[in-house]
Amino acid sequence: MTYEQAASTIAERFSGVTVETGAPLIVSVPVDQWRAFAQFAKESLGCRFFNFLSAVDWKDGGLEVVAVVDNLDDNVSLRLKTRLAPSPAEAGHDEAPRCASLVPVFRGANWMERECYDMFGIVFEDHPDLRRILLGDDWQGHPLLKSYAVDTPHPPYR
Amino acid sequence: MIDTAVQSQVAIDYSAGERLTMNMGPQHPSAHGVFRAILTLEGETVVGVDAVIGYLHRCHEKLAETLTYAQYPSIASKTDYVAAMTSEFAYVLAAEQIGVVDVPKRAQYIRVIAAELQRIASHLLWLGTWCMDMGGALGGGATVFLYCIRERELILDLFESLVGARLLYGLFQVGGVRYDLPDGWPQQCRDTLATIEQRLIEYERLLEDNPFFLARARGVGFITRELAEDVGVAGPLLRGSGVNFDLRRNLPYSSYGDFTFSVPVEPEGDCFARYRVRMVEFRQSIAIVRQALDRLPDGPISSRPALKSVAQIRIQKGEAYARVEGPRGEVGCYLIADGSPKPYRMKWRGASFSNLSVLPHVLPGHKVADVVAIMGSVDPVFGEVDR
Amino acid sequence: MPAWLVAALAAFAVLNVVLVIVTYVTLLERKFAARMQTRIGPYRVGPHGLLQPIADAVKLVMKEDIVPDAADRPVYNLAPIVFLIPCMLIFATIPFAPGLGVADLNIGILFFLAVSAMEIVGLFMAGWGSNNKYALLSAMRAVNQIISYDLPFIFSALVPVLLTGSLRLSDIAAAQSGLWFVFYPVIGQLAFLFFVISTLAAENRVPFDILEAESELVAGFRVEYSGMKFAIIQLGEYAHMVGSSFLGALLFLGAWSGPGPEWLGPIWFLIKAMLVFLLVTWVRWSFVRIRVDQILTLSWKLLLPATLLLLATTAVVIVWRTSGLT
Amino acid sequence: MAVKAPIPEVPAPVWRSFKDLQEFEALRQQRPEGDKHSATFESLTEGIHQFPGGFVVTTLADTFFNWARKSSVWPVTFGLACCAIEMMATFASRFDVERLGMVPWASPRHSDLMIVSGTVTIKMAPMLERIYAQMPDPKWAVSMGSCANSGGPFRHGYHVVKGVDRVIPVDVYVPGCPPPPESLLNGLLLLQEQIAHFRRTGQRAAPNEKVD
Repeated sequence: MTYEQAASTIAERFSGVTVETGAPLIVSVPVDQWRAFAQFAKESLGCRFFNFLSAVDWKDGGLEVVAVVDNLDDNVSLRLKTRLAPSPAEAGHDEAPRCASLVPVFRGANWMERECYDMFGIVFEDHPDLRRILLGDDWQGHPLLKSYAVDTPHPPYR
Repeated sequence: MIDTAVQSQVAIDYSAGERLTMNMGPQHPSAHGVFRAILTLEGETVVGVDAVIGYLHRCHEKLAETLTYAQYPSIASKTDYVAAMTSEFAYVLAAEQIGVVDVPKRAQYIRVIAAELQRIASHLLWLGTWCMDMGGALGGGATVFLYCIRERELILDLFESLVGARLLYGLFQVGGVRYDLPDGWPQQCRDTLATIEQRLIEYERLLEDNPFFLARARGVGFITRELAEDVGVAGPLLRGSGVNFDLRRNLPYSSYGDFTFSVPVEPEGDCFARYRVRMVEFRQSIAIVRQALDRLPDGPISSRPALKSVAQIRIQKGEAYARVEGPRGEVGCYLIADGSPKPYRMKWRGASFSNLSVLPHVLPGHKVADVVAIMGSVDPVFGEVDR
Repeated sequence: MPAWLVAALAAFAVLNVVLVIVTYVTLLERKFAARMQTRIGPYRVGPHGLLQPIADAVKLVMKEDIVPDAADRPVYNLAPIVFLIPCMLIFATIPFAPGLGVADLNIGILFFLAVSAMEIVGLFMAGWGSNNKYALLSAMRAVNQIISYDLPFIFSALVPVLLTGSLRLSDIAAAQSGLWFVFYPVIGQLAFLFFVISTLAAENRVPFDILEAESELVAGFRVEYSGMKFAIIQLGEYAHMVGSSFLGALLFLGAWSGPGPEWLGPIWFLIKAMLVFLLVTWVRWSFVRIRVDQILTLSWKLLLPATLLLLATTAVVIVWRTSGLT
Repeated sequence: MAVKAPIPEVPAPVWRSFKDLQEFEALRQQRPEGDKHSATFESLTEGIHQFPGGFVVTTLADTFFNWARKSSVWPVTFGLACCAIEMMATFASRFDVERLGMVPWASPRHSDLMIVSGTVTIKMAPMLERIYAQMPDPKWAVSMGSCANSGGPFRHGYHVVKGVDRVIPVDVYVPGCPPPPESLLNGLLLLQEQIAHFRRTGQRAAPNEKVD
C-alpha cells in the first residue's frame, strides 16, 4: 500500500473527496461522509493507528476538524480534514457546529473529541460522554476560538 | 488559627450496595503529577474509572498563537518537562519543514545526541518513579528511585555544561542549535555512558531477580495490539504490545538514518513487557550517542547564525505535522503558519495524552494496587497530557 | 518495700527504657536507610543528627490537634491509646537479664502473642473512627492481613518453646546458653525465617505494608491523625517492631548468652535485638510491596502449612531424640 | 459507565480578601470566635510575660519550641509540574534534604510545610486551598518556581492563577524556572531561619515592612 495506491483507491471509492498527493496524504472530506471515510480508511486502507484529532478556527471560513490516521506497517499517513460552519461566537447564530463522532470507529477519539468540544465548542453527534475534559465544568466560553482573548479574567483567582 | 471547617461534611454512603467510589485525588504521592482517578471499587477490584485531567492545563496552544517562533521553544520544553529536549525538537522541526530551513549536519548530530541523552534521563526517572509507586515512598521503591536519580544527575551535569540549565533547556532554535559542545564534553559524555551501562546491569539484577517485583509487574495491565493501535497509544506502550513501529527508523528525521540501532518489540503487552522494552531502549540510546560522538562532523551549528537574539523569523504560509520519537512515544507538532512571525495555529500531539486515554479501557478488573503499577508503566507526564 | 511497689517501679523503669529505645530506633532506621540509599540521614540536628527524634517528638506534641467533623469522636480519640497499650504491654514478659524483668510469667510467650494480637483493635478503631475512605479501606486490609499472619507467627514462635519444653521466657533463654536455637540443624533456621517473615507482616512492614501504601491509600488508617495522636500511633508501631525483634533475639539468638562477663548480658541482648531490627529494616528498604491477594495466598497457602509441618517435625525430632537417649 | 462525582462546593477561606501581607497578618492574628482554648492560653502566656522576670520563661520556651519546629519540618508531597522534578532531585541523594530533618509525608495531616512546585491552575486552586487548610497549624508554604511566584511564563494564560499567594499565604518565594536544587535548599534554610524567629508561641513572625 503506497501513497499512489491509497490515492487511487480513495478517488474511485469516494466522489466528493479531494486528495492532495504528497508525503502525508491530505484528504478533505465533506461533513456527511466523515465517519464513512474514517471507516473506509481503517478497513481498506489499513490505517488502524489513530494519531490525533483536533480542530482549527478559520474565523469566517468556519471550523475545520483535522484527524491524522496512520498505516504503521506501510508508513502511510493520512490527514483527513472537514470544514464545518463557523462557531456561534463569530457568526452570531446560536446553533453550535456539529460533526459526526469517530468514537464508534476509533476508541482513541473519545478524549480527543471531548477536548475539541471543550476548546472549540464543536458538538460531536452520538459521542458516549461529551463533556469538558481540560477545563472545569463551570467554565464559560471555548478558549481556542480566535474571538476568545488569551488573558480573559476569571474571578476569584485572576 | 484559620478556620479548618472549610470543606463541607462529606458523609460516605455505604447504601449503594458494596460499590465504593474512591477518589485517587489530584494531590497524589506517586510522583506523576496532578491526575484524579475516580475509581468505582467492588471490594478491592476496580469496576469503573473516570479520569479527571486538566489540573495542569497551561494554555500552551493559545499561548503558541501569541508568541513568535523564537520565543515559543522555551515554553515548548514545558509540555513534556521530563524530556524537554524532544519537546522543543518537535516544534522546531515543524517550523523548519514549513519554512524549508536547512539545518547543518553538525547541528543535526548535536540534536540527536541531546535527544538520546534526554531519553536515557527520562527513562531513568520513569524507572525510579515506577518502583516508588509500587514500593512506597518510605519503602523499597524509594531505594531504586534514589539510585536512578543518582544516575540522572550525571546526565543533568552533562546538559548543564552544554546548555547551562538542568531540566528545561533552550538548546533548539529554528535553523539549528544555540550552543556548541564545550571541549572535553565528548569525553565526559563517554564516561557517563560507561557508568550508566554498568549501573543498568545492577538495576536489572536488583529488580528481575526479585520475585515480589515480578509478581507485581508480570501479567498486569494487558494492552492488546488492537486496542493499542485503536486508541493511538505510542512509544514503549506500542512496542510493548507487539507493534514494530519506531519513528526514528520508520520515518527518520534529523539524520537518524546514519545510525544503526535495533528497535525492541515485546509481544505480551503487560507491564513487564513495557519494562523490558525501555531497558533495551536504554542500551540502544547509549549506542546511538556513541556513534554520533564518533562521527560528529565539523561546521556551523545553525543556518541562521544571527538568531542569537529574539529576532523576528518570518515563515511563509503553509502547514506541517512534525513527528518526533519521544521517550513516552510520538510527540507531534501540527503547525499552521500564515507568513507572520507568529504561527496561526499549533496543535501539540502529546504522547502521554493518548497513553493515558488507554487507562479507562485497561484498568477495570484489576486491584487497586495494580492501578498504580499500570499508571507507572504508562509513565504519563501531565504537562503533556493537559498542555 | 512492698511487692507491688517493686513491680510498679520495675514497670516504670522498663517503660522509660523502652520509650528511649524506640525513639532512638527511629533514628537508627533513618540513618541505616540513608546509608543504603547513598545519602546521609539526619545530620544537622544536634551532633550527627542525634537530637532528631527529640525534635520530631516535641514538634509533634506542639502541633494543632485536628478532629475531622465527620469523625466518630470517641472512637477517633480513643484509637491511638488502644493501639499503644498492647504495643507497650508486650515488654512486660521479656526478661532483659536473668532476674531483670517486669513479670516473668510462667506463660510468658502465650501472654506476648495474645497481647500483640490485640493491637488490631486499636488499628481498626482508628480506621473506622476517622470516617475516611482511605482509612476504612486500609483498616479492612489490616484486619485480614494481621489475622492471617498471626497463626504462622504463633507456630514459628512455638518451635523454641517445644525445644525447651517451657513457656517461660527466661527458661527459653537459659536453655540456649549452649546452642542457640537458630543454629539448631534445620529446624532452627527454618523457624527463624518463618518468624521474621510473619513479624514483617504482623507489623505491616514492607513488603507487606499494604496498610499505609502511600501510592494507593495515601497514609492508611492514620491519614486523619495529626500532632500528638499521630506521634502515639508511630510510637506504638515502632514499639511493636522493637518488641518483636526483642522476642526474636530471645527465642532464636539466645537472649543474653555471649562471651564476656555476666553483667554484659543485657548489652548482648540489646545488640541482638538491634540486629534483628536492622534485618527487618534492610528488607523494608529493598523490597517492592506486593498486592493484597498475593499476601493472603502467601500466608494461607505457603506459610501456614509450612509452619505446621515444621512444628510436627520438631515434635517428632524431640520425641526421637529423647527416646533415643533413654 | 462513568460515575459522575459531585464537585464539593468549597467556601472561600477568610484570607482570600487580603490586600497585602500586612493586612493578612492582622487577619491571621484574629482568633475565630469558637476558639476558647487558645484564648485562655493567650492570656496565660500574656500573664507569664508580664510577671517580673517571666519573659525568661516565655523566650526560653519560644527558642526551644522553635528549635524543635525548625529542625523537623515535614513537607507534604505536592508536586504540580516541572518544579516537582527539581523538588524530587532535592529530596534525592545528592542534595539530600533529610540532613535538615525533612521527610516528605504523603498526607497533609502529618506535614507542616507545603512546597508549591509548579503552575497553579484555576481548576487546581480549590484543591490546593483544601490541602493547605487540612494541614495542622503551625504550617508554612514555600512557593517554588516562577510559575508559583507570579504565574511565570504562563502568566497570560486564561487558566493560570497569577501566583500562588492569591490562593494561600506564602512564607518563602524561590525564584527560577525551575529553580535548581541549590536555590530550593537556600529557600528552605531561609524558612528555617524564619521559623527560628517565631515571636511569642503561636504567633507568626511579622513580615518586613512594605518597601515600595
